[in-house]
Amino acid sequence: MVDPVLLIAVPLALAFAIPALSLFSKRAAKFVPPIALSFNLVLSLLLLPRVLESPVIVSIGGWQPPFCINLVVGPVGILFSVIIAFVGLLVSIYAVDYIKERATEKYHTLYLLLLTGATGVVLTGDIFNLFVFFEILCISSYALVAYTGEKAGIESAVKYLIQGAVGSSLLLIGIGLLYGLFGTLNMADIAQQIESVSPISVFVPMVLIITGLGVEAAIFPLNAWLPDAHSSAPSSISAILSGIAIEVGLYAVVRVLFTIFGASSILLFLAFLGILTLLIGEMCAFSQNNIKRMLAYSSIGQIGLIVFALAMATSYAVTGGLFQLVSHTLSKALLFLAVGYMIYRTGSLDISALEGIGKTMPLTSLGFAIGAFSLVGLPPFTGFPSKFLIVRAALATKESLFIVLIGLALLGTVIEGAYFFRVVQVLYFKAGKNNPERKEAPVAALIPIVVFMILIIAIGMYPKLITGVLNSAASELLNRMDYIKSVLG
Amino acid sequence: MRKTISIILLSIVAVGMSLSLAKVPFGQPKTKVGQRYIDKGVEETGAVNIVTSVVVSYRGFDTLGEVTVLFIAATGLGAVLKIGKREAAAIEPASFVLRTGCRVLFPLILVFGSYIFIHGHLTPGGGFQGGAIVASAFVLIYLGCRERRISETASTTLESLGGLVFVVAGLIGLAVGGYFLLNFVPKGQPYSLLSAGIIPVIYIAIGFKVGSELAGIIDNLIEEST
Amino acid sequence: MIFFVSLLVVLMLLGAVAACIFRDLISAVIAAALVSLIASILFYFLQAPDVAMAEAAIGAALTTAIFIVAIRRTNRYEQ
Amino acid sequence: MSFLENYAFYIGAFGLILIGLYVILVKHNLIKVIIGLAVLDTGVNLFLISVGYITEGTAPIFSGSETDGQQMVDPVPQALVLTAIVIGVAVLALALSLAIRLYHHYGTLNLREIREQKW
Repeated sequence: MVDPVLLIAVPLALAFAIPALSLFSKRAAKFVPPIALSFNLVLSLLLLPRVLESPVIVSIGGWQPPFCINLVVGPVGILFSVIIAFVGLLVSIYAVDYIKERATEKYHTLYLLLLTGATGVVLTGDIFNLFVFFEILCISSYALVAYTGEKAGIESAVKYLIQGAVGSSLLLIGIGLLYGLFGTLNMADIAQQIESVSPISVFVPMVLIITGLGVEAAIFPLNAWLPDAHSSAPSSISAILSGIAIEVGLYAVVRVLFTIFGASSILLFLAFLGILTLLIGEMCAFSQNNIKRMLAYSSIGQIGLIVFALAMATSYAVTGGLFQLVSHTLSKALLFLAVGYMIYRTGSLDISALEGIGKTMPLTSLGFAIGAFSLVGLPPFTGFPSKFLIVRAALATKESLFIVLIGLALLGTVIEGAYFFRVVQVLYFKAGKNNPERKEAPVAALIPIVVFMILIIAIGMYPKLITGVLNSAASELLNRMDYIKSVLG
Repeated sequence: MRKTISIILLSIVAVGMSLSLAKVPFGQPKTKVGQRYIDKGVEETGAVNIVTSVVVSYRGFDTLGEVTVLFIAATGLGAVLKIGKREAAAIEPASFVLRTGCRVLFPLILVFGSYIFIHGHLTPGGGFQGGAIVASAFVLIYLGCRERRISETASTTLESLGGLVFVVAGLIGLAVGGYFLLNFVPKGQPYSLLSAGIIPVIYIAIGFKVGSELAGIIDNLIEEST
Repeated sequence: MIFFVSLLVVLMLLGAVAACIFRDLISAVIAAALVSLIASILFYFLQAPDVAMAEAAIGAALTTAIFIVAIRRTNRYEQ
Repeated sequence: MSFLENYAFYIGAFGLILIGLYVILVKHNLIKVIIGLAVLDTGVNLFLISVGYITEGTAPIFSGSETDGQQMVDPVPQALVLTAIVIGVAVLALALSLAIRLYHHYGTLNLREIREQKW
């Protein structure tokens, strides 16, 4: 009997145990996250076949929904929890060697809790519970961004914290209004009653909740914190923030919008915002000299594309959006991990400092190149089928507006290609100083990089590996009636 | 400039909220879930304080998350602030009357805090309130006597234990009855101290955890880093 | 009764405005503590004794203590 | 009169929320901004509790008397606010610790002067 609650309870218990554990051995803490996350990965994979048949609904405390908090593990939930556990596991292996300074046991505690919060957000079926797990995710990322204790890290953590805290307050007001309207907090129950009140009175809570969640999802006017936070955090954390945290925020936006509000009125606006986000992100990335800031802006661009795809709300487009999300997670995590050791070895964040590193750090550089090509959307990497699917979905809508917008998105991709090729060129085709300091990254860092590379190529060649899950995830997001029925019976 | 923009922004927020408030009239029952908790709460959980039964039992998962948030804050604060060696600030000692008063009050406040969290299922209050009161005793002893009374080992152990008791109690429920956080202990007679199954156990664990974490936060903040 | 409540609400809002205006951060924090304290009384009037207790213990007492300690370690006046 | 009865708490709550947001948007001093966050939190909590109130209701605690169970105010918002208060103090503590470190690095808390990183 495998119960999805264990996906949250076991990592939490292990994280709570770390302080006591580190009284005995300071070094033991760094092995806790890999253990907990491999447990999560195995459990999610065990659950996967059962979930694809029918969603698993788990009540907590033994009462029936809507009178208790319940977990709804549908295809979307399990897709995200597999991604979180998998990427989290690889990055935690990387961090075993990468994080050496300061109170490392605190880093590992916070890291594990961040991923637990993310898992909770994607699994829960209760809107206030979503808020609580969202706070776990956000607060641990504030602390982790500031972890290095350097000027830049503290400053960006402060900005991130203030914007995030205002966002959570707005979210909480929105939840309060929803509770006042419907007298319940269960998402399926709210969704069932949403048509019984006038659209105007639901509009305000919807805007508040979307704004609150949008801060974490980095949708355009709300993403001022992102480039600072992602570029000044330790690289392993940048990988998680770019690869997991934004995606989870996006999941929450989409879940609230599609399932609770069933809103079609705001989708067009969201598609515009998505394209705007994409263009701004790509253009800012183009003008950066700092490599981590460039990657952070490129994340904004990618999120814009995903938002655009999801906002088209056809079954093709949502599948494409989720596919793009998966490929962004894998590629961006790989990029940040590779860049992490390049920066560590060269001691500089400038792109020009990376000259000739393709010869001294061959595997890491290969990882960077593959991640970059995948993000740009070259075959045979995962970025290609996902972008292709989005373009095809936009053309299939046969609406001239979407066709114009996807044209703009392709323009963004061209810009993206330009700046990534520039970096790859610096890596391989410029002669640099042959400094003995610039040796290859250690094995613990190379394992995750190589696994990511293999996975990116494998999914790129055989997209069928995951399209089955993606299709059922897309249909779960679009059919809110099925969701309501599966929870409330 | 900045002021004008923010005032315009705020007036939009204000108009929007007042529009939506028209549908949320003050003082009228709107609840569907809450009414059921009131009707069946005592019978189902054994706790006469319905807020406690909602916090620990019906919405216990939220509370687990909330405890985690506090844990994150304490850990993160330690990670952010701890640089170099610990060194208490040199401040002149407080007056004799103040010192003696604080020393007398300190155990009394501790007892009061424990009372609050042990009786969480019977009277107003519970783990969070009691924990905060316990932590405020440590603030008092710092302000009054300029001394720190927190052993780091003890507070770390309490922190870990409190969290573990909560999760393990939930997991036992899962093993026994198939539901996480199931109240698997007999409910007992309402209105008596030993009632409501695992609710007091969890609330005591929360009390210790919250108390040690809040005290730890204060302790971390006051110590001067060099 | 309602007059008392209205008076408290007005006082609370005044406290919040004061917290906004004062340039001395310690005074601003004390004003914010007043806001929390009155909010806790209002919670009591709204029949929420549990919350009133939590707000008084956490919001009014501990938060203020944390603020004052932090201000002592930084700068007392707002430039 | 009935206007006051109906809206006094809402006015208080939204007044706090607006003042808090104003402080966060306009002030430059970090500690002041954090005070704004605290005021905002209090306002949100007051709003949530007001949503759950029932006129002439009693606190949701059984005391063994006969009128128990009739006209009790909604316990759910109270539980939510307990959670929200604790989350609020957690965020505040973290924010203040960051402020201390920021002051350590820059010697000022004025957010206008602390601008190493730009778009």
